Amino acid sequence: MEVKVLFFGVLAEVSGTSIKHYENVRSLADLKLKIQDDFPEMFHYNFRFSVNNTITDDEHVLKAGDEIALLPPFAGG
Amino acid sequence: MEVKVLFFGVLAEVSGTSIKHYENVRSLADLKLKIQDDFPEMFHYNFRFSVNNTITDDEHVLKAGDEIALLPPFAGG
Amino acid sequence: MEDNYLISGPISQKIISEIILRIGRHKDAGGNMLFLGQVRADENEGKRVKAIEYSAYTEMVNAEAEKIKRTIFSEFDDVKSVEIIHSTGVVSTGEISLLVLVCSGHRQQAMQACSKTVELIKATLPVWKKEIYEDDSHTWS
Amino acid sequence: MEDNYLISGPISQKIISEIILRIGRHKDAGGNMLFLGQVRADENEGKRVKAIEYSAYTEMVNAEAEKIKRTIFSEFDDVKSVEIIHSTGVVSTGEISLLVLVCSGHRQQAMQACSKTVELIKATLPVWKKEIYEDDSHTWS
Repeated sequence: MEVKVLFFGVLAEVSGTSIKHYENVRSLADLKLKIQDDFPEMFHYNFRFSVNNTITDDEHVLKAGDEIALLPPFAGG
Repeated sequence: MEVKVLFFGVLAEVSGTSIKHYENVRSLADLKLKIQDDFPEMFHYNFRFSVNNTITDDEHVLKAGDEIALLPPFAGG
Repeated sequence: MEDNYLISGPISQKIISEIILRIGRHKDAGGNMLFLGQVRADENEGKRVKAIEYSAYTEMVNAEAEKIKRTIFSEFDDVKSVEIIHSTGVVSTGEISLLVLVCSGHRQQAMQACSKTVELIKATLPVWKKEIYEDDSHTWS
Repeated sequence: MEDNYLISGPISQKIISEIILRIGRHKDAGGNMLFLGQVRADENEGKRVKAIEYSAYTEMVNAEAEKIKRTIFSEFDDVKSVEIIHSTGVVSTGEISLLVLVCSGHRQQAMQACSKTVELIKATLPVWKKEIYEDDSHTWS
């Protein structure tokens, strides 16, 4: 199963990436490890995860087609 | 000595007057009596007095050329 | 008294736009709050308001509006400017009769100061309104 | 989701005017509060901001903005409408990047609801800003 991962704000800049697909990830915790392998520098920054537009935690079980986003602290306005 | 008296809002309507000059009035209390003679119906309404743009009380001593206004409750906005 | 705070008739879209352009003059004004008071089609004892006719004591309005601005500037140190415009004469329902713009460095003071300015206007500006109903009768309020 | 809450570039005078015209649609909206957030020429470690580049997670912005509107309508029964527009992309100092308009029957709820809407935008809309300085360096905030 494949999920789509979006990188925003400073995370898009430090990773040089705004979208990446990952396979065989069962939970956010799994996905986090894979992202950490690819972009270790990203983990110097503070961020949260959303799954399909809803902020969630590491225990969240993923399903095929989920859209995950890495969200630095919001700074609108 | 003469003073100028301005009538606003509902008081202009009930008196049919917006400006009137009065002579020989030493204080607001004096003036009030004269206005009451001219426009007794006005005193069914609630209002305050200003002298030269400042709200004041009956004891206020008047001088020639003062501008007195009869101010119903404000209703701006 | 440098400003005139009263305008004859409704506050038009053109005037509102001109006032809003003034925000850009303050490069340090991050938070800007505009209040627009509109004449409501209220119902009063079964009769519907079609317009309000405002009258005002012009000189005292100008003096009191200056006083309001001084109060706001002394209480809110982040506020850059305060604009106040009130209609006189007839303003129909759906038209604007009061404009307040507060430009401030940050949003909190913009909001508090705008709110306080409107309250002071209601409490201290010598303005009166005659509500005109659809049947052309009226009441003072 | 009927609306799009994001706009590319600064919020122009023309857009602001169009939004303000919507007040007249509500004949019962006596109190109308417009917040305009402007990009400030802030100084940061001796460097002056010349623009902010906003990025956003569009889908989630739209979902969260809808949620904000539902919250406001459920908490403020006098509110008739809530409009939210946020810029994406580059907005220079002195230009507007956030607009909130709350139309309400009376002023108190207009003010409270506008203030709460802006707070919820800051807290819940997935928007990020890159501050661009006059020397073209930048920082994220």
